[in-house]
Amino acid sequence: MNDMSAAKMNEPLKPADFATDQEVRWCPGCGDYAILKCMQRTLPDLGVTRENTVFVSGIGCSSRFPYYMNTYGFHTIHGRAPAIATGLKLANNDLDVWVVTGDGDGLSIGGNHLMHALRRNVDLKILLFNNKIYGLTKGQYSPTSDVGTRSPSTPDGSLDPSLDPISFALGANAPFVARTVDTAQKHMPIVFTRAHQFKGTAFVEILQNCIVYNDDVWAKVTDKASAPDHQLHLEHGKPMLFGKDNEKGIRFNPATFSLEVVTLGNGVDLEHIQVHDETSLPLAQMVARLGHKEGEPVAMGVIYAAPRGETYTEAVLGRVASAKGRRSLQDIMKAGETWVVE
Amino acid sequence: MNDMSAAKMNEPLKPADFATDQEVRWCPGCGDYAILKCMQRTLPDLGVTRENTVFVSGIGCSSRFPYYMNTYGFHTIHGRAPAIATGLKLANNDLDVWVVTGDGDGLSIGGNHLMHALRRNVDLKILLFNNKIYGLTKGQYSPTSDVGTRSPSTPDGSLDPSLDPISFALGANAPFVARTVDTAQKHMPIVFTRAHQFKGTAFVEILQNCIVYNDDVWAKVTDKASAPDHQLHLEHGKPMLFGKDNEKGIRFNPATFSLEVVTLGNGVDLEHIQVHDETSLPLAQMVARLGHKEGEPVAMGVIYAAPRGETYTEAVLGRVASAKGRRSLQDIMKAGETWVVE
Amino acid sequence: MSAEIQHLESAVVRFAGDSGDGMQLTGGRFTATTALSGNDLATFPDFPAEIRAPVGTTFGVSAFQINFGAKAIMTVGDRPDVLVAMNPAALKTNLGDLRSGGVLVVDTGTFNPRNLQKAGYDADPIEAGTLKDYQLIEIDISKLTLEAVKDFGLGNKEALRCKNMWTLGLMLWMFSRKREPVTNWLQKKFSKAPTLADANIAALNAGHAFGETAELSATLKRYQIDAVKSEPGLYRTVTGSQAISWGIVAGAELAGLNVMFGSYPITPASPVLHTLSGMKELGVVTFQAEDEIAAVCAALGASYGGALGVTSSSGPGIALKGEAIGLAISTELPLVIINSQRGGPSTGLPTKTEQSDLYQAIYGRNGDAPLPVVATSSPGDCFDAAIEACRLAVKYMTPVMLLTDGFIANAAEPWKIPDLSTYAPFKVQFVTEPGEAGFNPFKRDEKTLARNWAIPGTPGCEHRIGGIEKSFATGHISYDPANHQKMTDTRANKIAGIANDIPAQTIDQGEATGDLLVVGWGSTYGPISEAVRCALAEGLKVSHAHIRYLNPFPANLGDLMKGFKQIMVPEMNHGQLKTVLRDTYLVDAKPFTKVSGQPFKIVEILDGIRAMLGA
Amino acid sequence: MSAEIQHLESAVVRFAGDSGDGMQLTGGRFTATTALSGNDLATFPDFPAEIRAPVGTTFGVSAFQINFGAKAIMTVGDRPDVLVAMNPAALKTNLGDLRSGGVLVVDTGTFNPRNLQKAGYDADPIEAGTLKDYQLIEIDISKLTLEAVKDFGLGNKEALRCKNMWTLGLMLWMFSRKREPVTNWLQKKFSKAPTLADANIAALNAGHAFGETAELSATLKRYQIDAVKSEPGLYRTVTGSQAISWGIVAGAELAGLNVMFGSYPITPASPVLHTLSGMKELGVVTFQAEDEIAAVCAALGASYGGALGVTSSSGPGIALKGEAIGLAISTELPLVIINSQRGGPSTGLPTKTEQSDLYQAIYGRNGDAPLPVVATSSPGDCFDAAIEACRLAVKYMTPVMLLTDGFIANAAEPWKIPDLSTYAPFKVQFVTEPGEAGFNPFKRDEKTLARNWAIPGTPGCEHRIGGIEKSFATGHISYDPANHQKMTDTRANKIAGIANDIPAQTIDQGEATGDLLVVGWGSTYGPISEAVRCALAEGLKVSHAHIRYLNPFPANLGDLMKGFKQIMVPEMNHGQLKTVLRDTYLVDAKPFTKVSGQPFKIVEILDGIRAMLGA
Ligand SMILES: Cc1ncc(C[n+]2csc(CCOP(=O)(O)OP(=O)(O)O)c2C)c(N)n1
Ligand SMILES: Cc1ncc(C[n+]2csc(CCOP(=O)(O)OP(=O)(O)O)c2C)c(N)n1
Ligand code: SF4
Ligand code: SF4
Ligand SMILES: [Mg+2]
Ligand SMILES: [Mg+2]
Repeated sequence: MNDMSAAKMNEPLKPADFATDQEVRWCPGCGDYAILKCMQRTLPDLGVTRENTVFVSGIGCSSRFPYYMNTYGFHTIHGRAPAIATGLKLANNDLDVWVVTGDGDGLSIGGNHLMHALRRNVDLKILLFNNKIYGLTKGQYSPTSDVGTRSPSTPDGSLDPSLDPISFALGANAPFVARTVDTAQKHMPIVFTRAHQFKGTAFVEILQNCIVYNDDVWAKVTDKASAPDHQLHLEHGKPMLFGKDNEKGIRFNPATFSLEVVTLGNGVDLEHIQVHDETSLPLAQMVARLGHKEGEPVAMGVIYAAPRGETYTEAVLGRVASAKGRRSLQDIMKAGETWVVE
Repeated sequence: MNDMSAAKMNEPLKPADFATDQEVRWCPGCGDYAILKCMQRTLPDLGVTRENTVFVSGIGCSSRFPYYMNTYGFHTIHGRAPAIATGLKLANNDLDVWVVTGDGDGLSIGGNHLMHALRRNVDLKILLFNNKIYGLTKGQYSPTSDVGTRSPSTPDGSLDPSLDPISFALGANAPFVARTVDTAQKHMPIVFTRAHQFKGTAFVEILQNCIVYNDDVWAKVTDKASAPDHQLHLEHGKPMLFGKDNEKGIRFNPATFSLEVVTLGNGVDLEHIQVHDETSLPLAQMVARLGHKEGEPVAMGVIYAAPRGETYTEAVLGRVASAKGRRSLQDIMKAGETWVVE
Repeated sequence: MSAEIQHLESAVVRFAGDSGDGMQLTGGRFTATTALSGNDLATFPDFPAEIRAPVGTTFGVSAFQINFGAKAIMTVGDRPDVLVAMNPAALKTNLGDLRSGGVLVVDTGTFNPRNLQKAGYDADPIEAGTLKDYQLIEIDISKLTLEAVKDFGLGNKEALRCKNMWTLGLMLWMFSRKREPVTNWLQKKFSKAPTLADANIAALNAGHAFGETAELSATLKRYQIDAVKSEPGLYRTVTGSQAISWGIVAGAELAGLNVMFGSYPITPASPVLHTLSGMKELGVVTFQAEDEIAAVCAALGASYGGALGVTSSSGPGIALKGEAIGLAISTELPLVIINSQRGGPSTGLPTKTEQSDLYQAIYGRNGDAPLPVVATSSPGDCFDAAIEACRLAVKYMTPVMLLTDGFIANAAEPWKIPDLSTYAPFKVQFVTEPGEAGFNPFKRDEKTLARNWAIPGTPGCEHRIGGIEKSFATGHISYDPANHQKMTDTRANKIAGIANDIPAQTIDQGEATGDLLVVGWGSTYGPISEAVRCALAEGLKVSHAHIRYLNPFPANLGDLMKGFKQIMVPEMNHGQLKTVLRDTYLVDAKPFTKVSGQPFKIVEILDGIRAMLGA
Repeated sequence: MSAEIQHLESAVVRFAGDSGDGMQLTGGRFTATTALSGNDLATFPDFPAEIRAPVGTTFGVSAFQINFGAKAIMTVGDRPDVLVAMNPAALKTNLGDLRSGGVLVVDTGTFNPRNLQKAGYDADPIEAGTLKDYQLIEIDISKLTLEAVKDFGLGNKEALRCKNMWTLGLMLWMFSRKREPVTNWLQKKFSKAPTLADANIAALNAGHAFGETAELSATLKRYQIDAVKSEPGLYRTVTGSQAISWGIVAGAELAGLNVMFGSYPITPASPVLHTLSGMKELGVVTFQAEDEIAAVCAALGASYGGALGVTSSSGPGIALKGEAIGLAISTELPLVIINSQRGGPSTGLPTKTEQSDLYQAIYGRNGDAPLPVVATSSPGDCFDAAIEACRLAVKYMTPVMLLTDGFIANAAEPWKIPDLSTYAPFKVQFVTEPGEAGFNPFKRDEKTLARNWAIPGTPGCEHRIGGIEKSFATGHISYDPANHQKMTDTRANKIAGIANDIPAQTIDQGEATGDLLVVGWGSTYGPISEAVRCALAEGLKVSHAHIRYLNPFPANLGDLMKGFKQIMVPEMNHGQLKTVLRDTYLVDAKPFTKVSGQPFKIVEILDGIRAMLGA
């Protein structure tokens, strides 16, 4: 491995360079494979090195991800990846730290750590694989499961209203929020790249199919036929159009104070269509919830991106750096009231 | 005590009936006193009984609250009150369960439980005393502390962006969200009453002054002189006006896609002023953040209230009730493949 | 004509194949049929940590072992007599266990270069002749299955899925079992897809017929294992997870309370959540919490409200519950905490078994925080152990730790269905009147030292509790030094006093005195039992005591141990019960440990006994 | 003329008053001045759980005790010789401790009906004559203070705040201490409010002058306590929290790492967070996490990244960290966990001291999960103990539990400032080259069994770690049974091996053999020490061994104990070290426990020794 890396020093890295020799242990057909491949394809284009890239994960099928990335990796404990990654950044802010988590890992047991990593703006790149189910523990419902989900722990269907990861992240004061889907091999790299380039915490929800325990939960959004009507591809500064021929759009209705789906024509012009402004939090909050109602598309891409200047880690470490060396420990111990015994 | 309760059986309860004989142990001048008094005044008007009322709290100055209420009370452990209260409701849904928590208890260690209690719609009445500081542990900064807060753990000022409790609650899918302040002896009962009457989880942020460790952090909002310019009292269906003579208002600006402060007159009419609709989530999300910018008032009252029909506990217990008695344990054990040994 | 039938006392069969081969299902059906034939039995499902590992890999192998006999079966058997290997990876990972001379059935249809390579074989072991120590039976099960179901119009993949039924058919023939129970089950399972039912039945029959085929009878032997003599009664098979769930419900009924079960999924504890989630008809409320802390807190909140709060997890989750369990101890509320132990530390080996959470159960909290610890020793035993945990929790107003493990949780055994009307109730009497001096939640029962329990909703008994130290006299918060001493002592005495309210420790096998006492707890019951039986047969002066109550110990345990020259403590950990015994009794208890994620083999313990006795 | 000066060997003074009376500050200043006079000393701040309880209540009383002398001072003193009671509540809660015949100073200005009633007095104890066992000195300190500061134009409330300085002035006079250090300190503290500085100084002087007043010299005695003979050097006072913080920083420096300290506030651990938050100049990064789990996880993440991860909490918080500590054990990363123990269980008595987390430290995790446990025994000792914790953590790639307690954390003592250049460095050597066969994170040092440590950012050493069991040979995930056994054994052996890398256990006082060995750990050092000294003086054959390394024990501990007929283990818990000793050595270690939230008194232990020896 040493020789290999030495030899390749000056060659650009290839996707294969980011793959480990460990056998991938997901179910055949699992959406996680596509995400893995995509990440392995995207990293070389980002010009990053293996040694400065770290994947930190919790526990779950999704959290197996680090084992398959030939970078540094830490498969931690359930729900705690954001906290561990925060410490890692505070030890070495030069590292590119990706957090991989699931809807259970990140929003059930780990909701609090995720929330605080988001609001602190720790400069982590957080990927939440949302399959709306606990895969690894064999299919119990999760906080993102639709009401009525039948699972081993809810044989008659689940009753608790679910959580929307994007709304949650925005409520938690996250500065960058995006969404993509495991089937979108072209879209994922764009979102990963934007997340990577963003200065600050980036949160990406990846809609992911669990073929074994929650197959087709995203089918409407991902099926070739229905996708155009169910995916809204956001672009900053562009009107929010969707549909096979971009014949539909999103309009803000001041009367209902909400976004609504309209079809172009019959008096509805392009100028009525809401233009995406990824720096607007109120807009992001509305866009986030598109798809909750029948007929609405699910927003894909960068929903919100509002850089905040210095990241938390920069600020903390900056303070330490500027104070460093001012006094030695010996100085500190000797400061204050002392006396000499002779 | 027994005799007393027997005697008073048919008399309406008075505030004093809700006070215990325990000495109140907050610092003199602490905002918690006012909240306590207010609760003791409000409960009799709600027509509740002491025995069916329970206060569950975590740990913190605020969480001492139950000791002073002559109802049932459980002073639990740090951050876990919403989880304990959820179990309590699942054991006995007839109880009125109030959760008392602080910005540290509820949003730092307990953020996840709070979030899930909100999104599940457990029919708890959750009061978060926000003094933007950890009182009980002697003044460290909290997740709601303003950036730059000097505290024993941040001698040079805090660096992490803070969390807004109301935005958090809305992001967590809470069905009822309101705000009030410890100095508002008339406003608090109204909000408590609305929370109590709401069918589902109600979340109330109470701005509270910690006279010892964060004195005057809400001074602008609470000072007699500046209050009119810094408090926006929301009423459903009414335009959002504020200022000493209601001379200012809030308007939605479609160009910036945000709420802005305007002064009436000079072409700005009442009809331009945004009318409060407490059932609108997008509006609530915008209103929640008023006050973040200089010149904006902080919204007080019911920011969001969208009843969802059955609460989580009703739904769960309803299912159990309708299934109950269908089979006995003995039946269940005998079901399936059995054989007889003679 | 069928082969001659040989009578056996017992046999151990292991089915091993790819995760997708349906080995757990095959094993389960073989078990059900075997149980119906009246054999005693024990099973051990051993599945991979992956949900569905890639086909053909060694880490994707799933196995199911059953030991069944005409005599009492105490363990799943040290080594299989028969191994069915559905692919090279299954052969690779399981062959080492097959007893020499054992029957080895392989599906040669899967022994292609790709699969061999995936399994890590350089050469085909069948051709290489490395299997000559076994009675090798080579069958192209894949091909024969495809043929058997070809008329049903299934796709190749679907058709191949019937392989397990073909194999089951052959095994049912080999052990002279009836096919009807399986056929009935298949018809019920596939009631909405009759073609699949028919195809599977056809495969089953084909496998069976294959056994019957005369030309093979030379290699293929046929066995008969008679019914075991059991107590008369109605029987079924249960897994530990089922029995513990039912025991909790029974315990709550005996206490007159509803169960509020708060849990968070985790291997191998989840099946209890699943079982109880389906028991709404008994008033069981289940709550899948956001994490283990919320789960235990909700259970505690429910107990505070007058239900029986129960929570369940395995090691890492129990670690998270520690702080809240302390609150239960401090507020003296009933609570049952089920720990399905698995391999540790940390995430460890989630699907493997271990007994390494005993330290955590007894000592794993801040402060002086004692609680009763009860252990289950077999799937069926879970029922009574769970009832005991409930009884102690409500009678003593205390959290109780109920220890089981991954092995017990998943293993199945025949079980005489108990008659619930024969259990003595221990109905909770809530306090409903404040009494003369007003209600004091910490007034205690003089005998049990349990505190007064009044629940919200009771007029006149309004009171406040919490985790801060409380006055012994009034129940209010107290920082008084002498009071803290008194409360600490009282909490300890309350738990210690339980020693007088539990059955005396018995000797399971062997004399009341002797050279060696083997002291066990939990799922090592089977192998210790068998090992001691063998040792006794060898004339060694050895006895076996199996402890259900690990804290406090039965009052007579110390005396009982004094009757032996040596004490040996087999445990699937690094010596945890040993610590408690040595501390409590200052007895030279010698650890005998195994921490491999696998149950003890009988022979391992037997060798340990022999070594200690110099035999 | 001032009173005649009496020479004393040592004295115990307690200041007690309302939370708002500034007793901690008064005590602190008295301590500083006393330290500067060259006395040895020990202090014990005892404050209420409430931030500022209502004025005049008993639960709002705050006290500060100091024992100082011309000899080595080991404890804060069993009973005060002098008690200053600033109000009735302070008198009520503290009088019981004053030795009979002791000096009792009361501020009569506060003995009004309202305060008396709040304190629970039916009648004024001064008038009731119930104080005749003491040298009662009645002074209307309130009034005299108001007079002393009347020229500074302060409000009544502000003026009364100077009462503590008046009292301090009187005490400085009584013990012949200099006023300059206090005056300087006041000037510095109130540099921005010179009036306040002046008023306080005036009050201080007035108190002092009051002592000098001839007419009172009959009742008011004056004492002189000479300087103690100490090793030459530069001295200061330190609290345990300071010393432990500095020790961590020193340890990290010796290891060549930066400290990343992750914590969450909790009593009595917070001062470590506060101290380290002010040490950015030494590269210390502090992170106030959202909870204790995040705190330990961040520390672990930082260690993974090549810093020295340190976390700190007290009992309930440590309970929450259990699961993550297991991850540190499994991934074999260095980590220091500081536990400032307090009264338990649950929330317990947050501001009181206890040693009841030893079980939790040694046993409190899921799985077989051993880690080294090191205990501090006094404020100054915290420094070296912390360095040792750091050394073991990095040398053995393991989390280390460092136990201290509320008493040590808050107590202060004179401390010879160590010369850092005399400490032997233990610099970490990160692996920077993958080596021939590629990088294997679980390749081990043959001697220490510590694994290879390469950190992110190192080209060629990319690797993955986690909480699932890893192959001994490759470091990859492994579910292999034999491997799990080997790894479990290896983890245990690694920690056990530390026994050979720590100093042998010494006898602190007494002979190497005898009738009784008193074995202690932690903050009981002082009282045990004094008690053993007294017992030796009485001719009893008793010795004292104080254990710093609680897991593993020093290699010679077992042999050392064999030299004694009896073993007594005083602990501020229900007998936790006792368990470990009995388990490890099968020695009849007898528990001698106190769980009241208060440190042992010397006489309690002395009585215990006498009882055990029938003396
Ligand atoms: C402390 C703890 N609790 C519970 C578990 C069991 N557990 C492992 S993964 C998981 C849920 C995973 O769900 P998700 O994060 O959605 O991942 P997925 O498998 O769906 O990718 C659970 C409950 C655990 N490993 N540790
Ligand atoms: C597990 C645990 N961690 C930490 C603490 C210490 N602690 C008690 S209260 C508190 C913060 C309280 O802040 P907040 O909720 O804002 O309440 P306030 O005192 O400001 O009303 C902390 C950190 C604890 N008691 N338990
Ligand atoms: S269980 Fe679901 S999420 Fe997990 S690997 Fe299989 S398909 Fe993927
Ligand atoms: S510390 Fe602050 S919040 Fe706590 S009681 Fe005092 S004033 Fe109130
Ligand atoms: Mg999932
Ligand atoms: Mg607060």
